[in-house]
Amino acid sequence: APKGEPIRIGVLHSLSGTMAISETTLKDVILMLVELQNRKGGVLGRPLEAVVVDPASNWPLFAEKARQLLAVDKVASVFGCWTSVSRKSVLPVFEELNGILFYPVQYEGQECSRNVFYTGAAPNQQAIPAVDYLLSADGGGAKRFALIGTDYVYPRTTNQILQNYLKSKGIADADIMVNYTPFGQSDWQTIVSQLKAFGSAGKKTAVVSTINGDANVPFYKELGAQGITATDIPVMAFSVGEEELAGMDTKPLVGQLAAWNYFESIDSPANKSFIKEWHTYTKNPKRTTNDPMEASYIGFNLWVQAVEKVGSTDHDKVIDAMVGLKQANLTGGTAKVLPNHHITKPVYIGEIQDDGQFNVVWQTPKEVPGMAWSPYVAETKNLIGDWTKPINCGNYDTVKKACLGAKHG
Amino acid sequence: MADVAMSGPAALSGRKLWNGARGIFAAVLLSLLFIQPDSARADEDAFAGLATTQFNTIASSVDQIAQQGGPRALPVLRALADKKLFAASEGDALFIRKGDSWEDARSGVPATPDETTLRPVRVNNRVRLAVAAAEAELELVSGTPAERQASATVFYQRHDPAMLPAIDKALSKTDDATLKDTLLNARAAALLSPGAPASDAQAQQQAVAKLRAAGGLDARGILAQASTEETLDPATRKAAEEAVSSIDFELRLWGFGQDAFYGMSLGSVLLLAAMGLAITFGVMGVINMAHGELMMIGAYTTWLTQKAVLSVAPALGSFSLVLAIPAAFLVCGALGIVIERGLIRFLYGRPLETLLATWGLSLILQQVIRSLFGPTNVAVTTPPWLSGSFHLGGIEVTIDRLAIMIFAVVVMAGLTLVLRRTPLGLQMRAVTQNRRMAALMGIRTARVDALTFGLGSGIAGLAGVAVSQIDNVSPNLGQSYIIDSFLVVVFGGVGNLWGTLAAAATLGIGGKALEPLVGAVSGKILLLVLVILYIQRHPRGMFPLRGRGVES
Amino acid sequence: MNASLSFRGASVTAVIVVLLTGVLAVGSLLPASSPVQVSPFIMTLAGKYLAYAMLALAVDLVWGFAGILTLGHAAFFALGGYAMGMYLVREIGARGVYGNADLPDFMVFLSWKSLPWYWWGSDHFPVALALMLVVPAALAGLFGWLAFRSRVSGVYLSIITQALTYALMLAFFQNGFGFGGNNGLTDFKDILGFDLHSSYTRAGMLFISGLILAGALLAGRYVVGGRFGSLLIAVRDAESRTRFLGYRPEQMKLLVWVFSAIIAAIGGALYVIQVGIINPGEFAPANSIEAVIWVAVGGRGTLSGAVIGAILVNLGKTLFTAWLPEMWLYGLGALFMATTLFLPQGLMGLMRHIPKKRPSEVTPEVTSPEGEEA
Amino acid sequence: MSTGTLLELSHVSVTFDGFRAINDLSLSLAPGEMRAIVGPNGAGKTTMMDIITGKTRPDAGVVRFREHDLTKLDEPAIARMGIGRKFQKPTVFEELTVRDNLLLSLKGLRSPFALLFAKETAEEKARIDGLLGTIRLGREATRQAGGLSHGQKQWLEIGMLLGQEPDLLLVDEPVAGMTDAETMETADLLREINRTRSVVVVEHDMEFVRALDVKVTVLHEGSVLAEGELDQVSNDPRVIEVYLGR
Amino acid sequence: MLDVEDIQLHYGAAIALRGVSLSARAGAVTCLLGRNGVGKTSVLRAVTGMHAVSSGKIMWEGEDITRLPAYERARRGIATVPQGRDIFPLLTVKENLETGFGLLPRGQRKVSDEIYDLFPILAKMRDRRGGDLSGGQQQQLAIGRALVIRPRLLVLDEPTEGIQPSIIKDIGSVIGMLRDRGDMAILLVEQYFDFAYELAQDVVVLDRGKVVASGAVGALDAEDIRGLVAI
Ligand SMILES: Nc1ncnc2c1ncn2[C@@H]1O[C@H](COP(=O)(O)OP(=O)(O)OP(=O)(O)O)[C@@H](O)[C@H]1O
Ligand SMILES: Nc1ncnc2c1ncn2[C@@H]1O[C@H](COP(=O)(O)OP(=O)(O)OP(=O)(O)O)[C@@H](O)[C@H]1O
Ligand SMILES: NC(N)=O
Ligand SMILES: [Mg+2]
Ligand SMILES: [Mg+2]
Repeated sequence: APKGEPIRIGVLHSLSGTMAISETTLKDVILMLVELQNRKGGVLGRPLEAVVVDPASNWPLFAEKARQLLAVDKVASVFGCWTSVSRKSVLPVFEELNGILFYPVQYEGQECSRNVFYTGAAPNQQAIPAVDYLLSADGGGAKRFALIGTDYVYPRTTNQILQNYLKSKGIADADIMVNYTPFGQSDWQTIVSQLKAFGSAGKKTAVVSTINGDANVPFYKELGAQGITATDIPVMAFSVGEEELAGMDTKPLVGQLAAWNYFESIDSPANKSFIKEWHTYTKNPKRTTNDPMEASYIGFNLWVQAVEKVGSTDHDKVIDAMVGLKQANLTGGTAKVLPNHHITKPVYIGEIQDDGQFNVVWQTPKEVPGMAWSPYVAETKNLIGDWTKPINCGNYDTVKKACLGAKHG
Repeated sequence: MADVAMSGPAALSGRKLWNGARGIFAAVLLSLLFIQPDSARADEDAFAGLATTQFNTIASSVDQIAQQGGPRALPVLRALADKKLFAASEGDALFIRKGDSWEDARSGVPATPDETTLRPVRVNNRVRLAVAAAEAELELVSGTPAERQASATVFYQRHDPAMLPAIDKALSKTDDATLKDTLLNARAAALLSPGAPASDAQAQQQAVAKLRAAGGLDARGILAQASTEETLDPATRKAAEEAVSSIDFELRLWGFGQDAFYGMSLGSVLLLAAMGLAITFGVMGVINMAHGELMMIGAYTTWLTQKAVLSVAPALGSFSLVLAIPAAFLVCGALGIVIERGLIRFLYGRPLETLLATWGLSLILQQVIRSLFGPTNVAVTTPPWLSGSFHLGGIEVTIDRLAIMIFAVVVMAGLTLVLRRTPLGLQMRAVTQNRRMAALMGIRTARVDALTFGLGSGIAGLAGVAVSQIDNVSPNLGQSYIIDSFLVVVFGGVGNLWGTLAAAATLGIGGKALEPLVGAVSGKILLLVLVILYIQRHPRGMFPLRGRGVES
Repeated sequence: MNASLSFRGASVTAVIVVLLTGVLAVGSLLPASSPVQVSPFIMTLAGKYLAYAMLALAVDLVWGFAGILTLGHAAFFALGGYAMGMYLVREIGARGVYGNADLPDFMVFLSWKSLPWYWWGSDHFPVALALMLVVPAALAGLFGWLAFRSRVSGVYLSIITQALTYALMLAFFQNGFGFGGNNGLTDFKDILGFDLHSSYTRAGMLFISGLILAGALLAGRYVVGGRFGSLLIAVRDAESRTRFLGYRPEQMKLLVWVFSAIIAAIGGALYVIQVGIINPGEFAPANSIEAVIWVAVGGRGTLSGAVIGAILVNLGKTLFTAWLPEMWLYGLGALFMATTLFLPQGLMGLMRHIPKKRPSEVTPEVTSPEGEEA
Repeated sequence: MSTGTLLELSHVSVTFDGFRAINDLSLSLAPGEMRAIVGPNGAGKTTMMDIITGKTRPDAGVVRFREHDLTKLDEPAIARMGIGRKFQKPTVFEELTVRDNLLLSLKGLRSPFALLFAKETAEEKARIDGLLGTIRLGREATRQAGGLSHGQKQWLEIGMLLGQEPDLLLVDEPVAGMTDAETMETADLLREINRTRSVVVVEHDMEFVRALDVKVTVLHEGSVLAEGELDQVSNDPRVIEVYLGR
Repeated sequence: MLDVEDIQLHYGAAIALRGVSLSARAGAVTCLLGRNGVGKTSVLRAVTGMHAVSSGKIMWEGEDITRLPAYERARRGIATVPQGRDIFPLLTVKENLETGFGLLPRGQRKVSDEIYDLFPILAKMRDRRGGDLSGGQQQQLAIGRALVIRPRLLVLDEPTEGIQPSIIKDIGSVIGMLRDRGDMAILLVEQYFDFAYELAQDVVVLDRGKVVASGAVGALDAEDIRGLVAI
């Protein structure tokens, strides 16, 4: 058993408020991983101790709690955040206090901090492959796209990237519809009927949904009520996972799509044992697993590796040791930490089944490396992030050969 | 003109299929690339492809099965669609699961395969499309009248020129007018579709006219496509274009009706959410911030009822919603009484402090539910009899929304009756207007207070049942309704149920009228600003209580 | 309640606030090795509490004294915050991730080519100060003038203040609105050339916040202490009666309303500087309701009570969310319920006399169906 | 004024939800006059005062005070013009002390900024002390008005009316709830006031009206039924029929 | 039979009644007199249960009702016409009258014609909201509302306030009639001395929360009483 002064890690996920619905699970995963790690002998022979706080879905409170974790609890690393705004809110704190944040959720990219490891998907690891699939014969060969999302930065950016990408694939402006709704939109009648009308132009139409969290349930219910099925107008979602489906009656949704880097249904020994541990830990054989959980798992194990490698929890040492580390994914293949603090990930497209699980119908041949900056956005097409020597910069302009703006870290 | 109105569960299940097959043509065309229409293969085992793991092969196999026909075609395809078709992991044996027993797919004779070696045949959207198309093809000749009608619609929607012979054959065999009409539409659609056999300009234009007459989104889609179809006669393309714009015009007109329906449906949700508050806040003056949480608990009660019914009497599962209505009313009503006795009663005369106390209560209720049932959504299913939609002219009426509208009206009527026509209603109003005098008149004010709060809470529970059908059921549910509920009650005029009704309808219809014009977010902002300006002109809402008694 | 008591309390509280912030500021400048060094964590917390205290004070002025239950005061707080945030964002200059000296990062990010007109001048501190005061005051003035003139009162007023802040929230959430959408404004570097992350700036800001709060307390005391204050109470009790005496209650209300909005806005500006982020969540109706609750907990109608309530409730939140991350809502909820039941006058009521009674069921003379105004 | 009327209502009507409470009412008051108004319950007496003070807008007709048309003005403007009112149901500021109630009523500062910087003057203090004596609430001066008995509130309201020093006093049932002795004293008080100001009194107490010894107007169903000396109107059979009883 | 024995009553810390005793019997009018603010209304509040007494005892028909809530006292036949009328402003006149129906046996829940005969205005304005009535109309409604429940103790606080002379006369005769029926005790607070004196059998005079004189009308000199209530 591990001995000595415990190593503390912070868990910064909302346990109340609007985001509790998604984030509580990630807190549980980290607690489970801590327990498993301690059973395996801890880290550096010392036990791990999780410091859990509740930032309550309140963005400034995220910053406050981040500061508490780093300055008061002196944690070795923090696992946390879901929404982009919460990440943006804590970013200055992590940079000021030189902390380490593992961010486990798919996001819009266009960011690259030395103090953050992005273990969720960047747009090129989710959105682009998903659209590729819809364009392909297998995916129905869509010629017309409705990009609908919640009005915040992740959908905005993702859709901006997708619009440029679709145009580069020969889709006309008139065949792209973009629509934003507020958080928690619950009345989708008008928008769904607009989708229907949009889909009646005689071209195969697909929807790309970046609708966030809670708003998905009423959206899919309305799709069902108005009789739109996956074979009419498939909906490809980036924020609907097993957890969300657990709260829905999925029968009318069969065949609708989601793009992720992990599905619970993927049959691999590692995944099986992870699911088993999870059911044991939560004492609930029905608790689902999902993509951000895997991303948390990867991040946690990468951190453990880095600490073991440098024999210390010193932040700078750990950060520098991270790049190049590898961790096996739960679904096969490996996640490798890239110089831009993103990782390589496989991309899967799944169809919703009536049991609330996804049936993988397509996957990338190999892992896709995460790109911090989108090549499809004019302002960032020349940017890269590289936290290794000699560049050591999160926003390096490869044309000007210069690090832009304030150097992070 | 648009579709004929239809109703009833049979029609519903049918139309699911039609819609399901709407985009079929694309996939079928694609699958044609993979099928070698080689007659030599016709007597090969069409079923073998199903036993593979390749979606492409499975889909082409489905098409082949349909083309070959035969007595086993339909049962196998249906089993595939129902995920009851299994393949052996070795070889190409196929079995259909019949409850606990099995039959061989190809022959239909009972079989006893080794279950551990079986895996379900994989299905994806492409396979689903192929199955729907194949089923339609098979049922058009052999199905029941309803199935035939459904199949004809599928044909219309997929408008695949390859199906023209089948359509003609079916046309020659039927004298059912409706079926004939659908088939004629299908024929016209197929004629105008890519890959159609060359036809003369006159026939094409007749087809355009036929589709123009059919109207609706399907016809619009086909005509829009035809208008860009190079192989068609230029005059046909022009006619198709004109037909599209005239259908568009028609659709826009219907759009007003459709928006009105959406608006009333949104309004009825608002009304339900606000009605309980119209009692606890409007009548009693309690600024009840926990109102949303009572709705949330009503929704959870629905979920629990559903679970309970499914575990006790699964056969009644689809009627659990009916049971949930009294259950939610009683649970929330009782909770309301507990809240009134434990908290609110100490605060009469200090209405603003009820805000503080009930806010605290709402935090606790949210967290209680989170602790009990977890932070995530729970799945409340919509029973089949509430699913789907039907057409009223060009207006699509979704059944769950319609049910909510009716429910809201019924609750409203009931509440009005209770308040206006029963002794309890009179006592409620008396107590809330002048508690001390009411006591002097022998009214048990404590009891009436508890009952009034319980009634308002019970109605919040009913609202919870309704929203569980269209929205998330999670501990956060209440938060998304509380602001709108207060807005409705106040906008309508506090203490006036008719005002609440008018405000809910106005906000619902107004919101839905603005949404297509300026978008959901700006529409909402605009509506809020309009409400603010309206209140400036009518400082006591739409239906103010007038007179001396109010002003002094 | 006895008015004079609450005013004397206000100046005592003002002095305590100044002293305390002074001590904290000095403490934070001690070397980290010193046992009494005040950590930056405490400093940012204290800064936040003081900013919230300003908001609470503002709410108390209109609610406690003029009887206007505002459920939208956080709007003014947030507007003040955004005005300051705009300046702080411009101050980043070319140090943003895109290195664009003219456009804030989020605009580059959305491919905006030039600064929208309403951002002009925001890089000048005096302009930012003017915006911070003028925009909330103008909005409050317009809103108040319309509402009070047409005699919107009671819950009607409460709900439209809520609608106002809700509408602003939705507007600010929109990325197209030009204020950074959901993310808001963040990642500030410095103010007037002082590094925001330096302990000297933090100490200075905290002390300045203390002075401003003390000033606001005294100004508030002046406003509600004299005959104007009595009249406000008269307006609160029987607004229409004051009209027959020849008063124009709408003018009185407008004056406190705008004054209060300005105090809230200053609070918002202080908040942004010390917390480092402003986003549309600050407009959320729940925030305004919470501010009302701080006042109720502290003691409505006592200026010190508002300040104490804001600080204590937020301190409680800070502690509970760390100690009982999964149970804290029970604690907070129970606190609110207990306050109403056992401390009807809030904590300040406790200071005046320990209530001897358990809660008793009340039989008020008359209850009106419309809350306060009847 | 040169016209010889201070207040003039001409052809005023008002309807509430179809009920005509004031029906083509015309009435005029000379400067310095005191007028008693009587009439059955619901005759429209209080409503008439509501119209004069701007609380209720008439549907038709003109109300002239000096040269101003009151129907175009709001309550504060009318009050500032010199019309004060005591309500039938006493309304005082319950949370303020009796003293502060009187202080706020005193003629003078009305603008918000002036109030903000106001300090109580010696003159004001003396005035309040005088009023407290008149209404016999000296002992209650520092009590909150909400705790006064019904009759005490009536007196406080009279005090507030006096504090305003209006040119025209509208007094709605001033002696309700007073003892007979108080009633007579109030009559004296009003006569005293009437030496410098004009007064309209509504009362059902005939002894009191007699003691005032002024011209009496009898309202009925929103219009004037009779007008004249008390003895004259009280012998009018119509007045006896609808109002006094046999 | 009502017996009030040595009651004290406080408003917060302030004392309003200091040891008041009085009684009222069926078939008689007991009249409570006194200047403004001496505690007349407070006595009635104690009797009807609107305000709790700090000490002392209130007996009604042999039962100790000191601690009973107001509605229980109403159930025992005590009806009140409060000072300030306390009409339910948003209920119609008819509904106001019906608020006491809960006290009546099911078959008798009807507003008797006598009440409409006595106050014709109530019939005329049956569907108008109580709050819209004129002051005097409201007073009539308040009296009517109390009579609907056919009380055995009728408590009246200045019932003639604001009422036109002809109706005051009618009220006087109704009270006289009710008294003469013999089954009702009447406790009356009235400033209108002549009116009160004419009706009353017993008189209680209060001053500063204490009884300063009481007795049968015949036993007390009218002018003495007048003197006691004068300033
Ligand atoms: N808002 C209203 N709605 C309906 N009726 C009203 C309203 N206001 C007044 N009335 C009616 O108008 C009539 C006149 O009322 P008003 O109060 O002026 O009478 P009054 O002469 O003052 O009577 P009293 O002597 O009883 O005080 C009454 O019949 C009353 O019911
Ligand atoms: N709600 C109250 N709070 C505090 N004090 C009160 C309250 N009601 C009455 N009092 C005080 O109690 C005393 C007795 O009041 P009460 O109302 O019984 O007098 P009253 O004899 O009925 O007078 P009136 O003739 O004016 O109606 C008065 O001094 C009054 O100021
Ligand atoms: N990063 C997201 N999904 O907000
Ligand atoms: Mg009157
Ligand atoms: Mg009295």
